Amino acid sequence: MKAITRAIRPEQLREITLAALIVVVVLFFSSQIQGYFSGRTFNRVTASVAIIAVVAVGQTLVVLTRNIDLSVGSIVGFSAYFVGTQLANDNTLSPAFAIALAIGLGALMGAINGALVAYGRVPAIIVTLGTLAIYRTILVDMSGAKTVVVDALPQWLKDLPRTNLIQIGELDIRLMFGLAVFVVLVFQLVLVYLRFGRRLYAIGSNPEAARNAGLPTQRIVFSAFVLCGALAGLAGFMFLARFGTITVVAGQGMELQSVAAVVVGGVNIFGGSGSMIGAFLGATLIDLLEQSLIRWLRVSEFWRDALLGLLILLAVASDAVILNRLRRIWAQDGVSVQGKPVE
Amino acid sequence: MIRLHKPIASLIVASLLLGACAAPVAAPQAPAAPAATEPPAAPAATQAPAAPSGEVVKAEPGKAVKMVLLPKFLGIAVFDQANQGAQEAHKELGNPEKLEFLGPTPENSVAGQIEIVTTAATQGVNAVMLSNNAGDQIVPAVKKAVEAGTKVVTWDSPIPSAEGESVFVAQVDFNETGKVMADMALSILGADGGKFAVLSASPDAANQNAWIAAMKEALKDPKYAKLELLDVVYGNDQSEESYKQALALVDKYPDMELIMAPTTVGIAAAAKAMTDEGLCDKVKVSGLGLPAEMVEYTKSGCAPEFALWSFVDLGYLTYYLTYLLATNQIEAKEGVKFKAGRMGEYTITKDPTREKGLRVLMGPFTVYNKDNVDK
Amino acid sequence: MFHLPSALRRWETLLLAILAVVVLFNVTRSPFYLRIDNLVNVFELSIEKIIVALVMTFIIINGEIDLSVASVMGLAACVVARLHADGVAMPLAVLVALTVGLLCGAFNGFWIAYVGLPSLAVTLAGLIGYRGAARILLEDKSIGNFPEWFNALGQRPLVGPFPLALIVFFVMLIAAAIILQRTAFGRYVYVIGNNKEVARYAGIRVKQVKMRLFMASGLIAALAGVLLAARLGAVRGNTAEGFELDIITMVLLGGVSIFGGSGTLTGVALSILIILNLRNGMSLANITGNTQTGVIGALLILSVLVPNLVGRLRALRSRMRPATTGPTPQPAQEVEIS
Amino acid sequence: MLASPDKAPVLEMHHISKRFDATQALDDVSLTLYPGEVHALLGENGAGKSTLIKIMTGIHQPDAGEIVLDGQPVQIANAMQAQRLGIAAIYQEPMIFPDLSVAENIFIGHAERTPFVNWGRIVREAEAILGRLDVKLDVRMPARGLTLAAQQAVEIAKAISLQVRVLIMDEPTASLSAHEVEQLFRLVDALRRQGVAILFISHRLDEVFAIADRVTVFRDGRWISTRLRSEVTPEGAIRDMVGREIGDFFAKTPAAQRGESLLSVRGLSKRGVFSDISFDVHRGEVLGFAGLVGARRTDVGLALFGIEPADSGEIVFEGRPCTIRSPEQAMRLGIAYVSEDRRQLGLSLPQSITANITLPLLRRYAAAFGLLDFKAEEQTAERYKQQLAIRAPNVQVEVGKLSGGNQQKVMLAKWLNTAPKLLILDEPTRGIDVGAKAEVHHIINALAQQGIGIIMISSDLPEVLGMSDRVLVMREGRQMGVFDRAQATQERIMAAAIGGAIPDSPAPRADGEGMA
Repeated sequence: MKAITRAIRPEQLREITLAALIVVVVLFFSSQIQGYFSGRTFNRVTASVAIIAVVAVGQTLVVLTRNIDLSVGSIVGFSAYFVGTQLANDNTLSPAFAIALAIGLGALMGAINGALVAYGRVPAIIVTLGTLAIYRTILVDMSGAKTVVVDALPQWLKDLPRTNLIQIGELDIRLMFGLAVFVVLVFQLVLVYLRFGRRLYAIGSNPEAARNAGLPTQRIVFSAFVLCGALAGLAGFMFLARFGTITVVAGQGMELQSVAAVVVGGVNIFGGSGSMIGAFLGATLIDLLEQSLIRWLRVSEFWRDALLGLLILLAVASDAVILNRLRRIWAQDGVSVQGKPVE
Repeated sequence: MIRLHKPIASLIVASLLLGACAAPVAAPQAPAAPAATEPPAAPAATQAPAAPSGEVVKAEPGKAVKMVLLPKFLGIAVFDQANQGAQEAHKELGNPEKLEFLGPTPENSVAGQIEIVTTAATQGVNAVMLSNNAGDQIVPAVKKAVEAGTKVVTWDSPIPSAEGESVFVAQVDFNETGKVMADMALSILGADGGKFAVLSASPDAANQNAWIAAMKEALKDPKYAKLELLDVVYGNDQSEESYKQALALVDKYPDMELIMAPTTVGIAAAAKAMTDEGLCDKVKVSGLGLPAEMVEYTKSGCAPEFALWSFVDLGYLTYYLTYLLATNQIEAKEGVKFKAGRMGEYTITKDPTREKGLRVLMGPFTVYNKDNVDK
Repeated sequence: MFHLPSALRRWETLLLAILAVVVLFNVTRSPFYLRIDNLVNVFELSIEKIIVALVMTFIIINGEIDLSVASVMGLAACVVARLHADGVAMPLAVLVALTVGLLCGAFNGFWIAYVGLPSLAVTLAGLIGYRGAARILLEDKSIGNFPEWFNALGQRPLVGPFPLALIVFFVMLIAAAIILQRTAFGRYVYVIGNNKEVARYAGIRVKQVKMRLFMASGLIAALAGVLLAARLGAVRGNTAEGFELDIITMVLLGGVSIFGGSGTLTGVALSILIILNLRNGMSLANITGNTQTGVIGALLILSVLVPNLVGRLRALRSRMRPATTGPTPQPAQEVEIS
Repeated sequence: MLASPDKAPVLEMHHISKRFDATQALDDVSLTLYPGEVHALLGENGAGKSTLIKIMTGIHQPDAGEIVLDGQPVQIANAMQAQRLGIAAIYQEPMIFPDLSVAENIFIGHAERTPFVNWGRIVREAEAILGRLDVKLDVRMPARGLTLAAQQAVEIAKAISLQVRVLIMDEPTASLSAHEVEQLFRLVDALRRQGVAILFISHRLDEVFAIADRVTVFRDGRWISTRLRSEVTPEGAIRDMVGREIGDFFAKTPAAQRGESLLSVRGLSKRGVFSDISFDVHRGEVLGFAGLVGARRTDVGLALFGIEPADSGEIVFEGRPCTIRSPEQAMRLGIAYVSEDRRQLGLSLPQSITANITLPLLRRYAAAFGLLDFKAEEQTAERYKQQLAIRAPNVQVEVGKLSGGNQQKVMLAKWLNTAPKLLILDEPTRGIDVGAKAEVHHIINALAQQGIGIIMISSDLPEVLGMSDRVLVMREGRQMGVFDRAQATQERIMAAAIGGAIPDSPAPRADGEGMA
């Protein structure tokens, strides 16, 4: 026990718990749904989780600093719609430009959020509750209720969602999923190995100490929001590619989905702890549950949400309970976290 | 001011119409409908009884009536098209007041519609044209508005109990919708029939529920004996959920061959999902869709057939009817006939799909396929 | 150099000023605004939300959040409708619905107070789960045809021009103000919201207080749901969907700190008045849809941003002038008095 | 060792003034620091020490005056710049990041010249620095759960890692036990030899005299005196600080005779925390709890107050056996616990003095319909304000705005108001100034004379010795012995606390409760 507890850090423990929960869910539904344990289920979940995973990564950056971004859904919609319109008007625009446009737009909206939070000193929940409405309003006004239609989009974009990165037997690794995983891994590395990443934790962990330690807290919080916006913008582009038909309601509700992913993923909602891998696993777990429930013939359509709510609660609870239990074992194992001066 | 004269005016109109004979429901001409189905003949049971007058009322233009066009929510193409049509009629009729196009946000539709109806009554608006998204929950607000002298005409989606509503302008006959969906299913699946599932909007969408019910009813006809309806699922009119649900249907029912989505969001998402997963050869998509959104999939053969009506015309017709009602040129009574500008003559009849309530039937469907989808 | 009296720096004063502007705007812009039926409508159209906003104020001051209120409202309405459709007497149906709400609140409270899970996570699950339960009850149906007396409660004036829900709201507003400002429980709510360890070390039953708050939240949300059912005369599975963000917006604009420990009901009452009158004014000016929510969103941000900027501007100015002149607003750092 | 005037000063503060609202926090004060000196800064809370520190570290800007570093006038705009200039501070409330590892806590903000984190280097260097400090910590573990002493060690390590030229130590010893203080002083000595200028702030005069080269006294935001240590006596320093003479503190009137037993504890244990604790407290008696930080004395207090109940053992209170599972239960019995951590556990800072004092018994102030009787609350608060000489404009002032000493008095008032029979005081004078400390000691004395039994947990050895009738010593969750006043000497208690052999004259007497 001692060896294990020494080898594993608490964050990792959380990720292991989540992974275990995912395995349990898969095993359970394998016994319930015919043909569930197959590459197809993998393909379905991975294809579907890609977008929300990217949003959740951005949300994690912000939540780590003891803030929240409720405007991500509106940013996703805005960027999907705006980029869609540009591409529909001019099919010759390059993919790189389209992606850069999506990310840039998102970053701009994130920068507005960030400036208001970091420099305007307005609580994040107030700022982003406001911009949630404002960005959507601008989108609705700008759009004139027009829809982006698939037919008008360039072929490469239409092909994007079905493009495989690699195929391993039955398992398709879609390009978009690959992109999402890449984003998750990059930002996981950022969190662990970049000064910026560690400072996010520091600020969320103890904002006053961060200021006293001379960290440029305002700039870091601002950057977190910009990155969160940029990632939401990227997710908007992925949204456009995946759904093609974009109306002004695109992305609605993603703010709560991303918060749910982050919370289930074990990121402390009060900042300071959590990881990208955790948020990704959280998003995956929720999507897996959803996908499994809608395929489970035993429950009717109308039972789905009730069960989903309950299962999310159980996921959060079991995570907390398991973690607490292990912490206690840890403490009793005498892996001391006390600073005892030694003669 | 117009309100003051209402009782007198209605008396005059009523006496004019007195003693007239009923005419069968006019089959209105669908403008430039490339492939119209047969004009929906009203079922025998609902044949309009004798109306007091056969005279077709032609709108007297230039009257000042404050009118509000109230869609389910703002920001959606079809409702803007309806607004286009209404504005067109508004200009034609030379109403000196402004035609307001007001609506709630999608996530606050029910409360928003109630608020707008209530406010309209307060403002002394003469008529509200409502695409009801609140089911019977709107009834108290509508009743209060009527008490305050505001006429409420519904279009696209009626008030189920018809309480407070003058007339419902039906885009198509709701029973017909069910039949058209069954027909399209048969046409796509072929004479051997097959299994299919419905991907609807939300469980609260009154239109969709009515259409699905009508389709289930239609399926009892021996003609459709080989069609089997597997399931009804809901995508809540969101791309993500509809997309997920469409794929889940494929996984759940390996022998399913068709997804019928009576919602523009659902059908586009389902078609996209089938295309992305390379399932188009196995599973077809049909339902109600916007041609512009469906071109891609109809041409690729993924959604070989789908149907819709013109929302521009729906707005146009609704405006004409409402204008006539609000200016007391006609009364909301069974058998009343009127001319709706370029669209021709229409008659107010009993609504056969609801217990109570009157309707004006626009119709017909346009069924789109690869030949007409991009025209 | 302008000198704001310290009262002007208080949040409530700011809100009062905003309210005055909104009312003035409405009065000058719309002849219908001051009509009594319109003024009643101002409240009536959002009455259920503002009832729940009162209890949400307690929850947020306590340092928690309840995202599940709208779903509980919907669930309670669905319970009433379902039971009514199944032939249960209406009063009994209402009683059951209230009990269900109480149980939902207790369920939330259990995980939050006794297991120690974050309320955001628990009530986010509740938001999904209770809505799901409502769906199970009504599926794709819409149930109405309530007894006339029940509909009348929601739709007809009870006293003067005021319907029942409005009276319930004012009674609850007064009760809430008294409980929060004048009772031990109210003080506990603040102390726990500020620092729950301090409360625990003072022998306050923190878990019990939290549990009671969430139970009250469930119960009152259920009451609001029943009132909503009466006002609308029909219930569907999506009844009250999405109300939670409006409710939270009202509380936050009222100056209640999202981190708990501070805020007043006066502020929340003013914020409710602002939002409702602003909405009404915009509706009367034919501004609807997203523009309305956008304006309220902007107001929410500006109401915090502007005082912040003014404060910093003043700080900056005074820093640039020589020392010992006028007082500078420096609330951020503690000042020792001894 | 004395600061030599021949050396050029490293930092000079000239005629600094700073005002907050109505309070003139600093009024034309000057201070000069030379390399290689330990400069003690004395003053009661509110004398302006904290403000001066915040100006030196760039958190506040002075309204007037000049800061000169190495002969060059400088503006210290923010904390980052202060660090760059080589000025760092260790605050009395350690500023740690609970979610970051110990190593990162040491290096955050300054270690990386590149945007990348070199984990290997950070861990190695952190271990090296802590090694030099003789502190054993797993530097890869998150800092959450570290004791105050360990946190302090991390802070010091951080300052060392900064290679500072001016190090401000704001009560670094407040949470350290005597043994740890010695270690710290060795370190301060080392820093001094390296030429670091150290501004040392402490309320413990004995420490100041043990380590300082020069002593500056502030009072009420004004500079009073700066003298060489050899030229200043404790009495003189105190006179400068408080502006008056203070009688002998640390002097409890011994209990005339031991009252009847109030609390009797046998074999109290909590798994993994403490085990087999047995003692008695009599009415009118002060039982001191001594030991190093981390000896688990506070945990025993928390167990008796029901915050973290014990797993096993017997508690007999007023002759009746009882179990204490919650603070309410403890309060009903008549037990009160005054926490060591005023800001985190003791006081609701944004609430008024009144609200804090009445909090535990708030329901008693409910009149008709459960409405609080504000007038009665205020009367209570006024009474304690006078009795305990709480210095505040009125009782509606936010507690967060009071000085440490006055906050401590509010805490005492809060618990005295519950009319306790047993009062557990955890570090009752930590971080409060001499004047207030003496007042607190007088209060404790008076309470004991009223017949209240008192458990006083303290790391301040002179305080324990001066105030206790008997002293219980703990070490790592175990009871090392109970000493009568007469036998309790600094050496013997230290020996017990660190686990060495206890000097045997006079012979330790097993005290009824026995030794562990």
